[in-house]
Formats: sequence, C-alpha cells, structure tokens
Amino acid sequence: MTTLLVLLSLTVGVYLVAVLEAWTTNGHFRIAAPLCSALALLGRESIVPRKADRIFFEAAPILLLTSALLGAAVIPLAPALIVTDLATGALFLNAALAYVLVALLMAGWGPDGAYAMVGGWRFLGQVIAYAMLIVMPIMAVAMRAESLLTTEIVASQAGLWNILYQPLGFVLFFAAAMALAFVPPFDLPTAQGELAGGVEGEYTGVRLAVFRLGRMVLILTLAAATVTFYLGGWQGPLLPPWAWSAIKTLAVAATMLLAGRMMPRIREAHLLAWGWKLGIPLALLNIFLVGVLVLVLP
Amino acid sequence: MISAQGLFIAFFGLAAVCFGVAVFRTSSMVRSALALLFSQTAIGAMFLSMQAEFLGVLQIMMMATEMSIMAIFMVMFMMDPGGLGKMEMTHQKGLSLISGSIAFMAAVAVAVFVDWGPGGASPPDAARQTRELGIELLGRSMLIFETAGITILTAMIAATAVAIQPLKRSGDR
Amino acid sequence: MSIELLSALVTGAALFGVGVYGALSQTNLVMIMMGVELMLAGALVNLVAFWRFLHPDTPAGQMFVLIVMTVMAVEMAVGFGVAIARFRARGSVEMEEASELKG
Amino acid sequence: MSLIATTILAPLSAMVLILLLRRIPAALALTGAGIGLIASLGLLSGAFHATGEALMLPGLPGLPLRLAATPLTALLSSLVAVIGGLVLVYAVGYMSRDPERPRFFATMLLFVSAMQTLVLAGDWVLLLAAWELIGLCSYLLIGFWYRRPGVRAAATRAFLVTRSADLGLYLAVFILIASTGTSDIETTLNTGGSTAVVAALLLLVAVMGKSAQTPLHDWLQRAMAGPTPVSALLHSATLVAAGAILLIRTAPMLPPEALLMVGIVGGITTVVTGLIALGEGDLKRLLAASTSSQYGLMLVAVGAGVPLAALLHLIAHAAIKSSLFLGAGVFQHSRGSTLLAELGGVGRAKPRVFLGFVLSALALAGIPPLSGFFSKDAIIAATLASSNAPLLGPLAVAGTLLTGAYMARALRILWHGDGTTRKVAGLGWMGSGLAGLVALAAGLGSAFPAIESLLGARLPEGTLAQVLGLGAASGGLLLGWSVRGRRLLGPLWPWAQQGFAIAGGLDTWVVRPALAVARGCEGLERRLYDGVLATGRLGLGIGRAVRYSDEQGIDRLISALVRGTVDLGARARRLQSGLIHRELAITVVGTALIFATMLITLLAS
Repeated sequence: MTTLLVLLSLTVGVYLVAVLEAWTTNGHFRIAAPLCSALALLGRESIVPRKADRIFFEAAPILLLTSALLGAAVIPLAPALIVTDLATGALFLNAALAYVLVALLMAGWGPDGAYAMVGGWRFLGQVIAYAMLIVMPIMAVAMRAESLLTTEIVASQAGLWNILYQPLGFVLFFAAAMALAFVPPFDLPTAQGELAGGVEGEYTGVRLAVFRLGRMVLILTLAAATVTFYLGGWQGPLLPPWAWSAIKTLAVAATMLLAGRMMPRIREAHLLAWGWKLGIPLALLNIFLVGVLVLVLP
Repeated sequence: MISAQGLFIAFFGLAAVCFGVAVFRTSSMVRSALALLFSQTAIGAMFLSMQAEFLGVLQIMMMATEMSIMAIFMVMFMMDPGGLGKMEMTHQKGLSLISGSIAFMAAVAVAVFVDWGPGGASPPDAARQTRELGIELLGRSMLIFETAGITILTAMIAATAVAIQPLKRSGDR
Repeated sequence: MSIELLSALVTGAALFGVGVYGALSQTNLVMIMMGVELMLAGALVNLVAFWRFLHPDTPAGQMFVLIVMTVMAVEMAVGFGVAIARFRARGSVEMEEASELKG
Repeated sequence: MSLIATTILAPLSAMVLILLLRRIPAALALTGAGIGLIASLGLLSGAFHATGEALMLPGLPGLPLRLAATPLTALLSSLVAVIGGLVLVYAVGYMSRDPERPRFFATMLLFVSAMQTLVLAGDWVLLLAAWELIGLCSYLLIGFWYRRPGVRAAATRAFLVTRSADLGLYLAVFILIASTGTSDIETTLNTGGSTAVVAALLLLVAVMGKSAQTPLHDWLQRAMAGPTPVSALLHSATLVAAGAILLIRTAPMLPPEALLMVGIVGGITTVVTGLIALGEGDLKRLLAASTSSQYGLMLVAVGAGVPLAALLHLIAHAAIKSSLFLGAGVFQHSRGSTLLAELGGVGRAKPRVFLGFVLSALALAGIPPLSGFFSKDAIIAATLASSNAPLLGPLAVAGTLLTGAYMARALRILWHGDGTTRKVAGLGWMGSGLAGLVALAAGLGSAFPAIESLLGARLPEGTLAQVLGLGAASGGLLLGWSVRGRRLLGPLWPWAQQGFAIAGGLDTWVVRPALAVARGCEGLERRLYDGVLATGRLGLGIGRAVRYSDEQGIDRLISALVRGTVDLGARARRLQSGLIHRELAITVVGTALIFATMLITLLAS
C-alpha cells in the first residue's frame, strides 16, 4: 500500500519536475509541455544505428530509469511513507545512483556514434570527479544520526536541520548531486553545443522518452535525497509531513535546474581538479567538524 | 527442502558465473568489462541474499565505478575494443581450460568433503550488523584496517608514480 | 552442511575456475587482471558464505571481506599503473611481447 | 847447427823450397841432398874419433825425443845419404821429361829426411814417427803415376800391408815403454824375461811387414809399379832396410827363442822369394824378389846371433841392388817396358850400362873380389857357427845358390835375343849416377875391415864357409846361365808365377775375410740402423695414436659434454620463456601440486 502511495506521489512529482525543467529550458510556463513532448516522442520513428550494440542500446534508458527508481525507494516522503527502510539506506541510495554512470556508459557506447561515445566517456570522467563527494557528506550526516537509516537521519534533524548543522556538507552534496544529474553547468554527457545531444543524440522515439523520464526521476530522487539529508525531510510546522517534503523537494529541484543555467559548462579536467584538490579536503574537514560537533553537543 | 535464500543464492551465483564466462567469450572489450560488472553486481546481490547487507551494498557500489574504469582502460589499451574484427585474443587455451577445471573441481572437492561443523545461528539484523562491524573495525581490528588503508594509499601513489611520463629533464638526451 | 552453503561454495569455486581460465588464456594484461578479479570475487563469495553459515555472530568474518575488497582495489590500481607505463613504453599491453626484461 | 840437425833439416828445407818455388826442382834437390851428405859424412868422421853427438828435444812430458849419433847410426846415416844423393843424380836424368818433377823430388827429399831421423832416432817415439813417415813416402812414391792402371792398387796394397805389420811395432814399443818407464832405446834393451820375448816377436812381425818377408812379401813385387829411382832408393836400400836396422839395433835384447824364429823366417823367405825370382817374367819384379831373399839372408844372420854380418850384407846389398835397379831403369827407357820377353838383347845395345849391370850381378852372387862375397861368407860362417846351425846353414847356402841362379838367368835373357832400342834421353845424368853406384858396389868389400874396427866387433871366419859360399855362387851362376828358368823350376813353375800364393794368397786369407767382416759389419750396421728407424717409426706411431685418441676420444667427449649441457640449457630455457601466461600456468600447476601434496599428507596422517 505505501509503495503504491509512494509511486503515485513520485509520478506527480516527476510531472511537476518536467514542467519546471521545460519552464527553465524554454522560458514559459506551460503545464502541458511535458505531456505534449512525451506524446510527440512516442509518435516518432525509433531509429537504431546500423552497427549499434543492440544490448547496450536497448538497456541504457531502462537502466537509467531503474537506478533512479531504486534510489527513490529508500527516501522517506513521510514518517511511514517509504518503500523499504533499509538499515544501510543512505549507502544503498549511493549504490543505486552509481548505476546512472553505467547506464550513460552503455548509452554512449551502444549506438556506435562518435559524439555519443565521447559523451559517455565524459560522464565517466565526471563521475570519477564527484563520486567521493557524494559519499563523504552522507557519512557526515549518518554520523550525526548515528545510523544509516534514512528515517533515523530525518529524525535526527528534529532539533536542527543538517543544512545549518553542517552547511559545508550541504554545499558539497548539492554540487555533487547537480553533477550526478548532469544538469547544466555539469551537463557534459548531453552537451548541446558540442556533442549535439551527446548521449541522447542517437536516441529517438520511445527510447528517448524513457531516457528523458529516467532523467526526470533522477532529478526528483536527488532533490528528495537532499531534502531528506539536509532539509529535515518531512518535518515542518503546520503542513502535513508529505506536503512539507513535496514543497521542499520541488523547491530543491527548481533551484537545481535554475542554479547552473547562467554558468558556462565546466570542462572535465577542471571538474576533476576541483573535485579532488578542493572537494575532498573540504569533505574530510566537514566530517571532522561534524565529528567534533557530535562529540561536543549532547 | 531448499530455502528461498538457497534459491536466491543459487540464482545469483549462476548469474555471476554466466556473466563471468561471458567476460572471456565476447570479442568486444567493453561488453566483457560490463559483463564483469554485472557479474560483480550479481555477487553483491548474493551477499544481500545472505543477509550481509552492508557488504552487498558496498560490493555493488564499488564494483560499478571500478568496472567502468576497467572498461575505459580496455578501450584505451586494446587494439580492437569494438570487437568487430573478431580477433583471437587468447593463447594456450587447452592448458588454461584444464587448469581452470582442475581448480574448480579441487575447490568443489574441498567444499564437499570437508566437515564444516555445525551451522551457525541466524545472523543479527542489518543495523546491528553494521554497528558491530563498525565497532570491530575501529576496535579490535583497528590495526589491520589502518594497514589496509595505508596499503591502498601506497598502491595509489605507486600506480601514479609508475604511470607518470618520465619528466623530460632538459639535461637528458 | 546446508545446501545453501554448498551452493555458495560451488559458485565460489566456479568463479575461481573461470578466473583461472581467464587469467591463463588471455593475451592482454587488462583481461588477465579481469581474470584475477574474478578469482578474488570467488574468494569473496566463499568468505561471505562462511561468515553467514558458520559464524554469523562474529563481525570478524565481514572484516575479512573488507580486507579482500581492499586487495581487489589495490590489485586494480597497481595493475593499471603498470599497464599505463607499459602502454607508454611499448605502445601495447599484449603479454606475448612482454617477454624481454630489457627496456 | 849440430850436424844431426843439418843432416835431417837440409833435405827437408830443400823440399819446402821446391814446393814453394815450383822451379828448378832438380837443382834444389841435389843441393839439399849434397848438404845432407856432407853433414852425415861429418857425423861418420865424428864417430870414428869417438866424439858421438846427441840432441835432446822436448817431447812428451817425461818422454823427451833423443837423436844420437853412435858409430852404428852414423854409419847407416852416411849410407842413406850417399845412396840417396846418387839416386837423385840418376833421377834428374830419368825424370827429365816427366811434367810433375817438383812433386817427385819433394817427396823423395821428404823420404830422405824421414829415413835420416829413423836411423838417428835415440828413442822409440821418434823412431815410430819416422817409421810412419817413410811408410807414407813409400805410398806416395809408389802411387806417383796414379793415372796408370794398377798403380793405385799397388800403392794401397803396399801401404795396408806395411801399416798392419806396423801394429806389431806399436805394441812392442808400448810394452817396452810400460815395462821400463822410459822411451830411450838403449835403456829398454836390457829388459828380460817374458816381456822381452813378446816384444821381440812383435818386432819380428813389424820387420816381416817392412822388409817384405815370406807371408807379406807380395807387396814388394807390386811396388815396382813406381818409377825406377824410387825402387832403387826405397825398395832396395833404405825403406826395406829399416826392418833389418831395427833388428840389428835391438839384437842384444832378443832372447834365443826369438833369434831362432827370426832365423827360420829369414831362411824360408830366402828360399821362397829366390824361387819366385827364378819364375818372374819382369826384370824389376825379379830384382824385388831378390831383395826379399837377400833380407831373408840378413835375418838368418841376425838369427844366427851375428848382427854385424847382417849389417855388412845390408850395406853391400844396398849399393848393389840400387845399381841393378838403375841399370834396369836405363833398359826400361830403351825398350819402353821391363818385361824380360821385351828386353832380350838390350844388353848388347847398351854395352856400358850392361857392363855395370854384370858387375853388380856378380857382386850380388858373391864372386870374391866384389863386396857381396865378403858379406855372404860372413853370413854362412855365422850360420855354421851358430847354435842351431843344422837348420840355418843349408837355408843360407840354398839362398846363395838361388841368388846366383836367377842373376845368371837375367843376364842370359838380357844378352841373347834382339829388339828395337830407342834413344834414351838424359843418359848423361843416369850414366854418372849408375857409374857412382857400381863403383861403390865393387869397392865396398875393401872397406869392411874399417867398419869392423869402427863397430869394435869381429866377423867369424871359416874356410868351410868360404868354400861353400864360392861353390854355391858359381854353381848357381852356371845353372842359371845354361838352363832355362821353366825347366829349372819344373813342376813349381806355374805356382812360382803366382808368387807361391797358398790357396789364393793374401787375397783369400786376408782381404776376402776382411771384406766379409766389413760386409758383415755393414749388414749389422744396416740392421741396427733399420732397428733404430723402426723404433723411431714405432715411437712416431705411438705418438700419432696418442694424439688421435686424444683428439677423437677426449676432445669428442668434451665437445659431447658441451653439446649435452647446451641442449639441456636450451630445454631449461624454454621453461624460463618470460611469457607471462606460460609462467602463470606454471604457477598454477605448482600450486596444484603443493595443494595435492598437502592434501595427501593430511589424509595420510
């Protein structure tokens, strides 16, 4: 029963995110925009490149969608509204999201296209850059909650949201999340200007639709995760828990989509350099600080 | 007679082995790398089915990134990563086949003939497991874990040192 | 001697066998490393099986799995270091050409 | 300069001058001989006044060389000098047309000086040296015309026979010196006992060789191949005399047995050579045979114990025989050959030369007024007076008879018959030399009493001896003149022709065995040589075998070893091929083995 509820709320969430994404990309708010584009995509002819690696070509969008959904499984939208409350929930989220990389690799290698391949390997380089940056803040959050259970983490933020408790961790996590969801300025795999759609370039028709859906779910999951770890999840004064989590998630998603629009696309080498030389030391520092805070504050 | 767990283990084990075999049978390098990836994931799933939750999740997470790196290295180093030229990449197949099967049979023999003693009780739930593992790691086996950490560090440094292009000092040549 | 343990051990053995086959039969260094990875994975499976079916209560078993994972990581790192150096020096990592100690 | 030195050195220096200048050899020779003659006559006069002269030369350590001019030696030296001078005068004419005169006169002078040293020698070493020298000169002079056939063989034969006989002299001298410790002849004479007997016998052997006694008489007839002056000087007066002189000087030392032996040898020789002379077909060979028989008579005299008689006969015979030889020389020049068959009637062609020849022949036979008669009677008297008269007496008489016979035969042949005589060149010189010698031969008889007083010894006299001697001589002459030699000898004629060679004579007895021995030695030597060669070849073979085995055996073994290790290395190398997959496979197999062994040990324990 709860899974059904979660699924329902997810679809609504995804639709809204799609609307937001359409709004941010082409500037005007049309509530039906995602529906129209989805229908248009479904109508189009689905083309398969001649020398494509069929298995990879077919599996890539599906894998993207499933990994995003699996990620969503451990996110508590409300005190009881969670698919499975794994003991290592936070880690599981990360493990699930790791397969986004695999999906994009397969999408890049499958169609046997130069731009697609370059896009795919670019995303690998990008992942290597921020992979650690996602795990370490989550660890800091788990330290505060002394457990990997996502519900525990939300409960631990009752007094003080983690965004205030460990702001450094929040900033790093938020940037890593944007990179993982390859929204601009981190949209290296589907760089419009350079790679003409990159990984998405070869896909048409249903596969493209699924691909885009997967991406929307991914953005939603990441936003929800940010909310769970740093913005106190479903906790909020007046409104019911699910309303708070919905509002917060949509807000985070919107900021994600809007935040990077103005910045130029970051080149991979810079991303790697900042990730390792700047990001990881800060993350370690953050863990250190959280450790001190946890020991000091009762 | 066989429990659900046994079924799951058998299923995932079979998947892991099939993907393992696929690794060496495909001529396309990326496909073999990803086959290895999915085989490792299947092994991670086996861990989960054996209620070693933390380990399973860890395995799945790690192997994803590792094997994709492996994939990129394959592409970098192999002559024909796409595997389109159907190049024969193996040698002394007979000997290796024999030794592989001997190894398998030896291991199975050991597994079957050795008396493993009484089966253990049911394992604690995941959270407590993770907690105990955490305490174990930073408690009794602190030293072992530290050395493991340092080894990985040195390995990384060594690998980069080996891989770095020797600096073309102006004095040379 | 439960069936589950047996099936796990058999899987481990199978993985080990495939790993040995791969390591011996492949000509490319990277493929040989994959063979070694498979062997280590076989070992992992056995370890977890032993922990689960023989001594589930002690965390030491799990700790050992972590150590083996580190080994896999180290093996990967050093392997690729050598591969890169070899590639830079010789232009290929085919093991049959690597029979000379010189250079 | 002492007289002895001049007598020896004068002819020697003349010889040297001749060899250096190679000009006027005759003149130089005559001056040298003349000076030597004067010196020796001086020695003789010194001897008469009993002022003997002696010369000591530093010889071997402890054995100085002595030259002594005792009455006996002085007399002999003067004899040699006189006859030498006259023969040289004759030779000037004889050799007037011969191209190699310098060599002839040089050798003749060398011979004269050697003979002087022999005669004057006071010690054995010098005597020996001189003895060898005269042997050499005889060889050179006999072989003077070496291009003519048979001359070289004759010279070698003469030399070999005398040389082998000289061995006896060497042994005797060594024994004497060893026993007495000094080489002085006088002191060694008083050795006695067995050494004296042995020494005497050895001396006898030497004398038989030198004076051509019976077994060794053959070389003298062959020596006639040399020029006539040589025969006249050497082979009648001086060289052959050396043997007799030796016996006369060592007579005091000779023990009775030795004397008997000497007498017997002498007697046999007189008879045998007398018969040979009767049977000879060549005038010079006839005279040579007669020389041997006369020296046989002298030995008989020494054997009879009266060396003085032998000395006198020696002196007389020297003069007579050299004049006969010179006469024969003239006949040879006139008929171009010395064969009696060729010389028939040459006497009538050369009446003056023939007159001298007849005078000398009669003197030799022993007709009273001439010198031969006195010496031959002395010998016959000595034999009759000696202890073993019945043995020596008849021999001596027979000898005298034979002498008379063959001389008459010669005169007969020279007188009857006829032939073309050629003009003889250089007859003047030859005639004067011949005349001098004939006068000497005839007149010596009167000088004998003076010699006896010089030597202080008395000759045995005996009317029986004189009668016997005269009878034998005249009988022989009549016999020789009337009966032809062939019928005289009768059955002995062919045998005499060959010189009474007993079963092949010297050749079969000496030469053939010697050659056989030589061939035997040569065969032995060749076999030895082959043996050595064989051993050498064997050694080489062994060496080659060792090398072969070494190379094939050991080297091959070593190389096999090397190849073995190399192969092993190659095989082992395959294990270390450096190929990664191969090494991985090996590690897998290794671990499997280790695993298996562990398993087995576990299961077993």
